[in-house]
Amino acid sequence: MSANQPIYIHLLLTAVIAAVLPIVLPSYVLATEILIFAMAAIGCNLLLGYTGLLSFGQALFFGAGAYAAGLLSIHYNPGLVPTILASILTGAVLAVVVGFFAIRRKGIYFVMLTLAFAQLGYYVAFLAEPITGGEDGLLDVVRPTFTIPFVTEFKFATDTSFYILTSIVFVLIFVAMQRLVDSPLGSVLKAIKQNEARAEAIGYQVKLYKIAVFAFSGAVTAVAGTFYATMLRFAPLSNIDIETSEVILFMCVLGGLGSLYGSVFGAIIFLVATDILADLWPRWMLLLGLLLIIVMLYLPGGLSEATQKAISKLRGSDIKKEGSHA
Amino acid sequence: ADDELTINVVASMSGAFAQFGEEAEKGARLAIETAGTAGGMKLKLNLIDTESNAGKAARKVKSKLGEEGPGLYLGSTLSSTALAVGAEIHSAGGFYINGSGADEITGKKCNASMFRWSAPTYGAVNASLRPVLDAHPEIKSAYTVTPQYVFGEAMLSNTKAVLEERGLTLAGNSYHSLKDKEFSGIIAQAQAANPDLLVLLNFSSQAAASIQQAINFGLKDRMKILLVWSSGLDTMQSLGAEVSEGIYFGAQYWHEEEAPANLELVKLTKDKLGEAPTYPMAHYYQMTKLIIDAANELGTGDPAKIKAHISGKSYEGITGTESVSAENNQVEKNFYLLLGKAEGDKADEYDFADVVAKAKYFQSAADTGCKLN
Amino acid sequence: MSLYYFQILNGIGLGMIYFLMGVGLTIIFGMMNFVNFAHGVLYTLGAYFCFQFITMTDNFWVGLLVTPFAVGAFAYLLERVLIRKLYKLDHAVQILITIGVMLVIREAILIIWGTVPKPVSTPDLLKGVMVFGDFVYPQYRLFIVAATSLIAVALWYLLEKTKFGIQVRAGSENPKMVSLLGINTERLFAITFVLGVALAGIAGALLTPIRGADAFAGLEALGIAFVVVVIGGMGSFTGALIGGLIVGLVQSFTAIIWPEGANVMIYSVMAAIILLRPNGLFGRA
Amino acid sequence: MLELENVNALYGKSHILFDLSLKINEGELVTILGRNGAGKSTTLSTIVGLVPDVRGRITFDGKDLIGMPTHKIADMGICLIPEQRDIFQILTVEENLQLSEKEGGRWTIKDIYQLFPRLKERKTNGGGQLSGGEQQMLAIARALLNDPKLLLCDELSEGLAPVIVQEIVNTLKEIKQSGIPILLVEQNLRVCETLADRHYIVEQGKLFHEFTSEEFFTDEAIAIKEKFLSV
Amino acid sequence: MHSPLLEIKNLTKRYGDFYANTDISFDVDAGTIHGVIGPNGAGKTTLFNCLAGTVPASSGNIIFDGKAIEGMGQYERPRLGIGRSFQVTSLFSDLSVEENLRLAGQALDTKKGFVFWHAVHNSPDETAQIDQVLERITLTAEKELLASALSHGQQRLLEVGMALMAKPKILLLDEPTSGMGIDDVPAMTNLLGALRKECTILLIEHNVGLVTKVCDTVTVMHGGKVLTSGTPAEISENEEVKTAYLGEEI
Ligand SMILES: Nc1ncnc2c1ncn2[C@@H]1O[C@H](COP(=O)(O)OP(=O)(O)OP(=O)(O)O)[C@@H](O)[C@H]1O
Ligand SMILES: Nc1ncnc2c1ncn2[C@@H]1O[C@H](COP(=O)(O)OP(=O)(O)OP(=O)(O)O)[C@@H](O)[C@H]1O
Ligand SMILES: [Mg+2]
Ligand SMILES: [Mg+2]
Repeated sequence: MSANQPIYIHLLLTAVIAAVLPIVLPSYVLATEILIFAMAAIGCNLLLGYTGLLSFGQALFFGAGAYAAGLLSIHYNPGLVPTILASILTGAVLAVVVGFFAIRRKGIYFVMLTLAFAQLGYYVAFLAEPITGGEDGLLDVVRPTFTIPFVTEFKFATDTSFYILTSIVFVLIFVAMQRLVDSPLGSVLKAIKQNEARAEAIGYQVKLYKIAVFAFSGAVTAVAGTFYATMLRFAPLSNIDIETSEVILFMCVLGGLGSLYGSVFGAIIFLVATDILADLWPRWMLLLGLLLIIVMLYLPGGLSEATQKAISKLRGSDIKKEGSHA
Repeated sequence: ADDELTINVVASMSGAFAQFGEEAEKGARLAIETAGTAGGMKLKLNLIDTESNAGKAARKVKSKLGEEGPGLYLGSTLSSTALAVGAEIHSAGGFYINGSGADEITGKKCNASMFRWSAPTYGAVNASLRPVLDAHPEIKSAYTVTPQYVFGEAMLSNTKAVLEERGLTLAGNSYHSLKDKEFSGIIAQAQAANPDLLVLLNFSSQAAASIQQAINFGLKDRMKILLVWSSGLDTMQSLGAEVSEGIYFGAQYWHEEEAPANLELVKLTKDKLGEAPTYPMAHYYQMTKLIIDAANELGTGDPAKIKAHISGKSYEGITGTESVSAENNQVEKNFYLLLGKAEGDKADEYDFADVVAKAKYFQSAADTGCKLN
Repeated sequence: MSLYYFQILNGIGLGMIYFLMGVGLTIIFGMMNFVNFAHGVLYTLGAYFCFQFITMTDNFWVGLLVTPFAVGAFAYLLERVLIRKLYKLDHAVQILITIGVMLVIREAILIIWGTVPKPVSTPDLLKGVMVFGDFVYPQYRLFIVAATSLIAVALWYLLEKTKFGIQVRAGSENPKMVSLLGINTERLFAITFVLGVALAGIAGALLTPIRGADAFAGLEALGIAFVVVVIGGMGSFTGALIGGLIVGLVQSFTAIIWPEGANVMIYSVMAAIILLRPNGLFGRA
Repeated sequence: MLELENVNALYGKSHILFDLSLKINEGELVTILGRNGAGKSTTLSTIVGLVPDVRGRITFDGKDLIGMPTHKIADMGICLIPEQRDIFQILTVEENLQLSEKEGGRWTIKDIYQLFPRLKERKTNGGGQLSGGEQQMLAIARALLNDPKLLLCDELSEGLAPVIVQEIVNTLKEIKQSGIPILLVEQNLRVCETLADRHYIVEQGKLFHEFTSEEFFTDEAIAIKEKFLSV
Repeated sequence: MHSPLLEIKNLTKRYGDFYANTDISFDVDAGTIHGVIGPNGAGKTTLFNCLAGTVPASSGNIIFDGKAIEGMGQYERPRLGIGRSFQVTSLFSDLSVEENLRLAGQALDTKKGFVFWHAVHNSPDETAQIDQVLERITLTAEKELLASALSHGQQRLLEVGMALMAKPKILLLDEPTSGMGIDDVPAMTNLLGALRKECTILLIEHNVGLVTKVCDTVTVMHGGKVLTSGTPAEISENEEVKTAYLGEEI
């Protein structure tokens, strides 16, 4: 679906998704949350789906974006664009630092390092209560405004206008990241995922590439965090906890690794399903656990691959795959 | 529909605080089912699961407000959730009452839409520590164990004030972090300080873990122990009588209270659920009932009218006479000091403790830093 | 006895508990190359089983002894139904699926035993305390140190000195080749998994008199277990022991100077150790 | 001793072996020759139960092997030295050997060290650190320790120095003399010629020809070798 | 007459106490095919690893094209003109043959891999180069296939092709024919013959026939040390080499 399509196709498709969501969902707020987590899942997919790096610390970037935007808007209220830029910078810098240390190790040690950094971030944010609000979270976050000098000022005060703003940013980020994965950089990332030793041997400085993709992932995830905090006007400490990392990871895998559209669908399905399940049964996480097991076991390519297969089956197209059962 | 009145109940049904949510829902449901209607409208309960996550809670409440406009909301024992949810509801013009530990709700972050049923840390500390000190004049020094966040700090400063006023020394204090469950290092510190009283200022599962470990270390024989912010019955149930015997517990509610409204509640829970009311159950019941009564008296469920009606109101509640301060929307009610009793002395399976004292301690709105808007 | 000595003693006591949490994980992970994020909740299950047996028989020792077998039996079922399908899969997939398992078991615990944590009292035999100068130390914690030491010795022998240990390690790398040597790999892995989980169950059972049975305690246990294993080196038995002791001592000493920073310290120590020693202190390359 | 009758092997939908029949008698050394991808390795995998979908009949000492799990087949004494050697990287050389040693077997670790002194020198090394040739020696050693009744060897000489190949040929001779039958898959014709009693030539999963060692040098055989093995 | 393109001086590689390479010194002249043979475990692959930077040398110098390169990272060396293939096939198996080659070519430009703002696009030059290499390694028809779908022999060829994409001055080939069918070996022999016009080749092989056929010089390694160097003819006569490596003809 996404292999090297021209850019306007992606623009169109994501715009359609953003337009349809609030129509089919009961509230703009849920739709906003979906787009926000879609961005976070995209950030996660860059690492896991394209580069093969399983980061268990995405919540750190998400939380950092939320705090950065929250603190900036509370203390200086510099407006929309500077706030987003600041959070991109925060996320990227933090991710570079985490990446710099974490990529020195591979496999499960890498996973544990990302987790350790996120946990550190969590407890630091908890202890830095005068700045972050600690356990109570950062309250009274101000929604940044967008001013066109002498013409008008957008306040994004209503749920609808804030959704529109989120959609615009979502579409831009999606298209940019789709571009990235189709770019020469993206091709190197895929090569690293496949065979890191060979990528280094043919002349790619793998470490640098990994740090670069961390920076992109951190930046995108931080933007998601920023929108989360400005949506709620509140930056909870739970943004940085393990569960948030898990949720982001789950959305990413549910949708399908190596497909940005997959991440978007992962976010939609996860959030809608959890909302419905939580209303039905307090022990809904049992069902969530089962879903996780089933998806991972029987749809390892996630929903995007499953739908693609279903579509090609419907079309009756006989894609020849010669005994490829590896 | 016009002939329906929805009461939105915010509770942690899933996640780490599920034990509160489950009881809380029972309480709210009991009140609603018993009343059936209010102000001529059919009552409807809408349960909002916070998933024990303040962000989720805020988003779900925000969604609801977006879909249905300002409404009636109650619940949340967690400070962070209550604060975030309260801000959302206020900006949408709804009504909100909760039983959380955050003093800011009726203090610095107070607003006209937000009420608090639970006594503040000031009340909890004074109503529990003073009677303990009165009962044990031999106590000369105390050691505190404090969770390091806003709630814990508030508990600690109130404790210090009482100790200072009584001329007692604070032998030491250990902070601990969120989610810590291992207290042996801290208990060793407390041992070294050798105080006459150990004051635990944490709550929920951390409180249970720290008490259990203190008792393993034999501290019960060496000093008095007071858990200021216990959850009452369910704390004792999860500790067991053997552990809770001889320990002092502060509590917002105790089911053996003789107030008529409470007798009614106890009868209800016994008939309908076959158990005694716990604190989460009871206070959700009370908060729901407060709304129902207001709607009945007003004949409407309009949040603005309900706010105005409840503010400054005095009524017979489950802890006796309760009154709502018009200055900061704080419900002024009794806070209990309980003393755990031995397994053999229990009259029934819920009779874990005797009430040693009950009292109301409240600061003026000015002292809490609240300016209603 | 000065406070510092006492905190060393306490740190060792804690460390042995953490060793027990970590060692099951390290066996399963290091030997079978299987990442089990459900380890924490299986520890919790041990606590609940222990509570259940004690309630049924009114005897702590029965609970303590039966629990590992009950948890082991449960692990066997789990392995048959699900886990054996996962060995060949990616770590990422294993992590996500076992998170799913964790959620399912945790919620099932809440359904079965309710949301209120369950207390277990210390057995009468070990209710007392040992007095060290100004300090007292619970006899029960000393008992844990003794019991875990025994378990440690038995395990060490099993894993490092018997053919079983070699078989399991070889099986983790290339099960096909192991079966070509006439060894039943399915059984081998099942046994290892059951062993690792049973150890988590023992840890859970041993700790009930200190912590009670709390459905949400698993996540903390998992975190600690991972830190222990990562510090010590995946798959290293000695590593789990030293890792456990390091975490115990770090926690015990931060209690003196900066108790609220215990977690920050534990995770910092872990990050520092992995950065300095790539494979943990005792990890195989 | 081992007999395959009309064996068909499939990986999913791809059909690899077609009605293949062959047998190995007591004390015999038989080779399977064929181009890359002809199905030689698959034949061996089929025998030891590593191919999921097999039809036909495979018997060893009269017992039916199809459907039996690999470890049971191995336990009966059929020992495969796989193409990729499959040395346990995380075990030391010595542990690799210990793992395979069967009690009461014909070879002991000591014998092995005599046979391959190189392995003795590297015995505390991790299996993953051995050179390609050393790994091959270890693979053979492991098979011997496992006390085989029938040895299946897949491209033993691949990537080995000529001296080593020679040593291996000698070892195989010894093994054969001790009465253990061997089924050998080889690309190195010379090795086959020196050792084998009979040859099978496989092409695209079908058995094409069978020669005794005497017939192997007839004109007909040479023509066929040229056609199927391009020598 | 020839100036050496690659000079190896006293190169030593230690793993713990074990010397995989001891004091290796020899030169490789530009424009030649230089064979490296030796028994298993002689340290041939290790030598390549040091030359390509896959592992750092413990001591000694490597001078390539007049520059000391022993301290450089592995990723820097392809850009100097050092291409290598692996003894054990190591491809991007889920990418197409063409993409494998393209990635190898792209790596030469340090900056290009960091371009994230436009889609992958081959210039006519790049396309031409890929096509040329495809033709050389006779995989033109398999261009679109995934690398994992190739036969073993084809994968070995692609290994070499990837090294070629870097337009190397020197090509390090580690047993390019290993695991190849008897019928594939001539293809490799032809390829090597054709390549000698363009670049210098350092070749590890156990296929002595091939070595004798294509190599100008042969270095024999044994036990981590250089035993001797010489022309193929000299080598096959050398008694020491016979006992250490060649053995008697089978
Ligand atoms: N796991 C598998 N799934 C699907 N096809 C397979 C599998 N293994 C082998 N094949 C196919 O079976 C055929 C025979 O392969 P096999 O490995 O038996 O050949 P071979 O004769 O041993 O060749 P070589 O000399 O290269 O080792 C090949 O076409 C190969 O692609
Ligand atoms: N990472 C390592 N650690 C320890 N020893 C090693 C390591 N890598 C290789 N060796 C040892 O170095 C020696 C040389 O290995 P190398 O792979 O260079 O041999 P080779 O000449 O390429 O052999 P072959 O022809 O069999 O491939 C071997 O004895 C091997 O065991
Ligand atoms: Mg083969
Ligand atoms: Mg080699």
